[in-house]
Amino acid sequence: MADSSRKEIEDLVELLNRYQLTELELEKKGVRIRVRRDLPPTVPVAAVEPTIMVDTPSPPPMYSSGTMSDHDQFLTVTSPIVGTFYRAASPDTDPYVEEGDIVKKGQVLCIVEAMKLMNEIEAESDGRVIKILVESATPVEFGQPLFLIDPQPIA
Amino acid sequence: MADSSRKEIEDLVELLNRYQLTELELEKKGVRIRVRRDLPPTVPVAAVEPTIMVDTPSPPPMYSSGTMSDHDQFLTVTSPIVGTFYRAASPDTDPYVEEGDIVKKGQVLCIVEAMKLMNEIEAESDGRVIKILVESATPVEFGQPLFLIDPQPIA
Amino acid sequence: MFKKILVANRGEIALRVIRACRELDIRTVAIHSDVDAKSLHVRYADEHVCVGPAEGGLSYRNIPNVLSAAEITGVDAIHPGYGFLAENAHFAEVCESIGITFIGPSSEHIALLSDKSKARAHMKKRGIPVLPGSDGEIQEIKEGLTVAKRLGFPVIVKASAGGGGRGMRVVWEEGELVQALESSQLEAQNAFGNGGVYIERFFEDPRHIEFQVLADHYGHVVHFYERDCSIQRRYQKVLEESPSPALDESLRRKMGQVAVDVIKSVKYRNAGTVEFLLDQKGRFYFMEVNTRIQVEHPVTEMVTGIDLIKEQIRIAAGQELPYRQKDIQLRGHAIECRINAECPDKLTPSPGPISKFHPPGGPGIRVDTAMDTTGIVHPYYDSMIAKLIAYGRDRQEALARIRRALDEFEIEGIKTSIPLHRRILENSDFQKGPVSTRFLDRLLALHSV
Amino acid sequence: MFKKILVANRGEIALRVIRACRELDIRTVAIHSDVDAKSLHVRYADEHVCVGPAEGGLSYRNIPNVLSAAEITGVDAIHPGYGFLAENAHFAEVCESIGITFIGPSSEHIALLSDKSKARAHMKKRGIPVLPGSDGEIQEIKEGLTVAKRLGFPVIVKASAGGGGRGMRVVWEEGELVQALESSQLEAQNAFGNGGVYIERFFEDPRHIEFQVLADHYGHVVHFYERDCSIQRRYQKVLEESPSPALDESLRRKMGQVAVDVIKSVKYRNAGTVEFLLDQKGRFYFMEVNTRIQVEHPVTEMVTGIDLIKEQIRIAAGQELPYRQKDIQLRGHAIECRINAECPDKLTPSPGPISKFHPPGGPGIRVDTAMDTTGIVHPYYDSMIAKLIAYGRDRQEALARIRRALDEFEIEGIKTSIPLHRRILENSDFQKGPVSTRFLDRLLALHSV
Repeated sequence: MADSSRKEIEDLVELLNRYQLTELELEKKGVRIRVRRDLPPTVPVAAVEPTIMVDTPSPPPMYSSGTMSDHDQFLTVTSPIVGTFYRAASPDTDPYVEEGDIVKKGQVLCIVEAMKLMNEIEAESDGRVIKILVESATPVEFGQPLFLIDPQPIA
Repeated sequence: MADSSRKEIEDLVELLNRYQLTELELEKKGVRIRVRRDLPPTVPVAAVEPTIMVDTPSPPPMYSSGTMSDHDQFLTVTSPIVGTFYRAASPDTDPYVEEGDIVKKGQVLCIVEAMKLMNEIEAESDGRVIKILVESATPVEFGQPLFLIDPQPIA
Repeated sequence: MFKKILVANRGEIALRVIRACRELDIRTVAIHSDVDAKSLHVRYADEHVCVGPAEGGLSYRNIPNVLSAAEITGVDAIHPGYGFLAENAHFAEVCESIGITFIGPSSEHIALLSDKSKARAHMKKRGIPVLPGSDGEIQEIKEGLTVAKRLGFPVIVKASAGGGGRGMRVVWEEGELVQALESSQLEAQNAFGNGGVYIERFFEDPRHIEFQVLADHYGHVVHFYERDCSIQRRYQKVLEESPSPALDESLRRKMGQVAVDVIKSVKYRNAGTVEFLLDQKGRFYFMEVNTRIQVEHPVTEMVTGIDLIKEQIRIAAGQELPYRQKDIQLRGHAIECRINAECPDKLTPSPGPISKFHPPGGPGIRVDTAMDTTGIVHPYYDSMIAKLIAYGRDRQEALARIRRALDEFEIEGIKTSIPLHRRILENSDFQKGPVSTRFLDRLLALHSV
Repeated sequence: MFKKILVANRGEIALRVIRACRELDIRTVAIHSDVDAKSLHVRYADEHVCVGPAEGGLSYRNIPNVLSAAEITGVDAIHPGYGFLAENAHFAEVCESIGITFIGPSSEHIALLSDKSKARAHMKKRGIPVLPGSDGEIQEIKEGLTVAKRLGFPVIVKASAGGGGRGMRVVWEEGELVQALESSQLEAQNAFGNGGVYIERFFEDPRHIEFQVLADHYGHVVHFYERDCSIQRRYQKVLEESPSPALDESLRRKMGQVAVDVIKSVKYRNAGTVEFLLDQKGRFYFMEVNTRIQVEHPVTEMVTGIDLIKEQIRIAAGQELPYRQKDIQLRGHAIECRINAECPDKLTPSPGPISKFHPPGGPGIRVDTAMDTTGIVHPYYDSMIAKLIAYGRDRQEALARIRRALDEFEIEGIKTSIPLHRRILENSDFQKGPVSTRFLDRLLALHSV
């Protein structure tokens, strides 16, 4: 799959989540993408607010930490705290993981530093790191997606 | 995904929300977007405006004087001025018309008194008086329906 | 006190009057045109009567229908608001003749003061400082020339019955005078049915300062200090404030006293506004008396704490003013932005349905509007849809508040004058203090270059 | 002055602080729980950080996450609002230790004044009139009996760490005391982790009068007169006003001086409220100091013209108070109604999405709310969704205005306390003037019969 399509799918999923849609379809230049998720009946319909006076981007959609996203087979690892994301234990050491790496449950994926404390974030299941979503040394908020993990990688 | 598509999707979602739709599809210039959401059954239907502080009934729907009502073949004669409606020229005389009467164009149907002046309201076409909508000696506002006239009475 | 009042207006001022009546426990009757049947002023009133089709001349200005509405609903009094019938001497006279109280001055006062040439002559005779100019209307071209030469150019030709800039001509040199007089007379004749004109010295950079006055039926006259209305566009006020940054305490006291003298000299009653021109050297000149409550009255209410509409009603009901001049204290600073439905660049009206309307709130903010998310801006009426008023401990705080509130004000579906107000408020000359009535034209000219 | 402030709160008070910051040209950071991602306070701030899930203990009260949010956004100061972390001495202490200004008193002040028994003892020693009662906490049942007999029944048992009525017991006769002491200690231990209790004389029909005070870092202390908060339900304030109809000028001056003395006696700084009990004979007793800005601060802002939140920020930034006591003038009267999302009869919360939200406007009306038509009332937080504040020239006008405004306030989709406020405002005892803290319970008892 071309990277551009992948990006488009991710964008559509993001919109699907943000606006709590059940289906979203985009067709252009011979490409048709349809994203669909059946919501449980209790989900409240959140109204959409334009963020007029906000000059930073809207918060990302909230996933609960490490749960299975419904729309695909990837796990999203989210930040359980507010702090600064680091891919390595120190500037001199290698990153804990790279995209494509196979990880084991309990393996450290990154550090989120908060109040001078280094908090290690561990993988909640075995799998392959599909995508690292945040640059090292970047501030992250609670619930912000950090990694996409494929729990059933094709060996 | 192009920013323009993103904007369009967001606009569609906004419309979806505003009008509480479940599905919305847009196709133009080779681009097709479909947005869908299954509403949970508890979602309130668009609120109806209660007229909290008004203790008189809402104004009647406005017809222009003597035009055809859409829903049937009757003409509505409305008051062209504000005043007091009288069915007769004086308390001692007979009403100008009764329900069921055949009237000719130009025939006086009633009087609306305003500022001590008696204003005669005339029929704008031939027909039969189907209904007299206001009691004699009642205040009427501009545009208030006074009579229903059947312009093509079965002879 | 009155039991029931008919509000002969629409929009925010109708709501304003209805609110005052509710607080005084007086029942209200709204009148409306057919397109306004669902307007907020209709919903907020106790009763309502449709008085005609959309066009104002056939509904809100339709004297027989408005008075019939008053009769069939049995009101004691009519509040005219501003605009429409507010300064119509004939309407006030008919009200008087049928025993319904017109909440405002007498018809004679309206008639006298609406003739600006006559009012000017009256005041001059009583020692009120008026703008140097002709004694009454100009009857002959020759007379005009003599007056203009005596005054020195530039001079301004004004219509006796004028308003909103119509019939006005600035004359920069002698050669232009004859044509200016003739075209001004013609325009005044067409617009007002009265071709009378007069000549005054023209000031290039004046300030527009007006004093709010209340007078009861027992000879008591109290002023409520000034409003600075120098921010104008095409003779239309855009933004007003109180107090004026151009006045010091001594000048304020002097002008206030003259305003009271003006009102006393004609034995005026109810609310009135005395307009002055203030020149760059701190000299002030009487211009005219507005015989109505004005759009910008809220800035005075914010800094004095007095509800002017309620006072109008109380005075009309024969009550005595419950305070004297010394009881009226200025506190803080207030600014009003008139929010119009218009394209901010072309300044053309922008009617249509409103899809979102979220007014600002919080400390020091007052919003007077008859709009909400279900509102429609009709093309038949004035384009002003809301007044945003900010109060602050001082001018700086009021300015900061109104800028903050403009940022919060969300109106969608139509274009508004909010960007124009932002541009004024961001200007450093305006922030510093006194600017003249030509400020806004210059700012807009600058922008369009 | 600060460049950037983190607002450690949500709802109307977060908006209130953000507005003050915007007017002072200070950038703001909102924090929010995940369910609040689209709240107005998030939209109105310059930046925002999600600090946890819905439950307040995991987000708005989550000290590590809140402080991390402050660190990653690089703020100079934190405004805690009221509730959540506003009176958490530990939080204030950590802020101090990492060099972020806590906008409020020092952690020591919070610690001292949150222990009501200690604060009481401190004030008594300095000659401040306190309620007759025990010297410090009751250690033994016997001691309690001696104190209670000396005071005479009824007495009230209170928790040192108490608040909102928890750990409180009214004891009408000797036989009930032992059980009251024991259950009060247990409840206080469970609620606050501190089982300390003390005894005071119980007044059956007191008024709750509190004085707003500001103190800068240079020893200047100014009070802003009183608020009357006697309209309470289950120890929760429902409606507040300023000035109090129960005080005359002489008593107002005396109590104000004592409030200043209280604040000076502990070298307090920033905004604080000194609460007094006023008995039927006009005697007043110190109760406690609230070390935060309070929900009802707007009524004080309306009658004094001072923006208390801005003053808090200025004081925290080390600025000197720019006025002295004589510069603070009361003008007019203000009333606040707390609009809660609740069923008016059962007084139970009524969360859910709001389908219509049309706040009132016009003269003398201020609305502080973070709600609009897209708002949702979450069950996780306080049920107060708006504060409606009315200003009038006198109490009568303020009462008329707030009744008018309540009629205009349209909220659909949830139930609110608006009908409860109407009932209070229609009551003739309340309209006449002073009522006690038991007024509302009696009114509701009457209604439910």
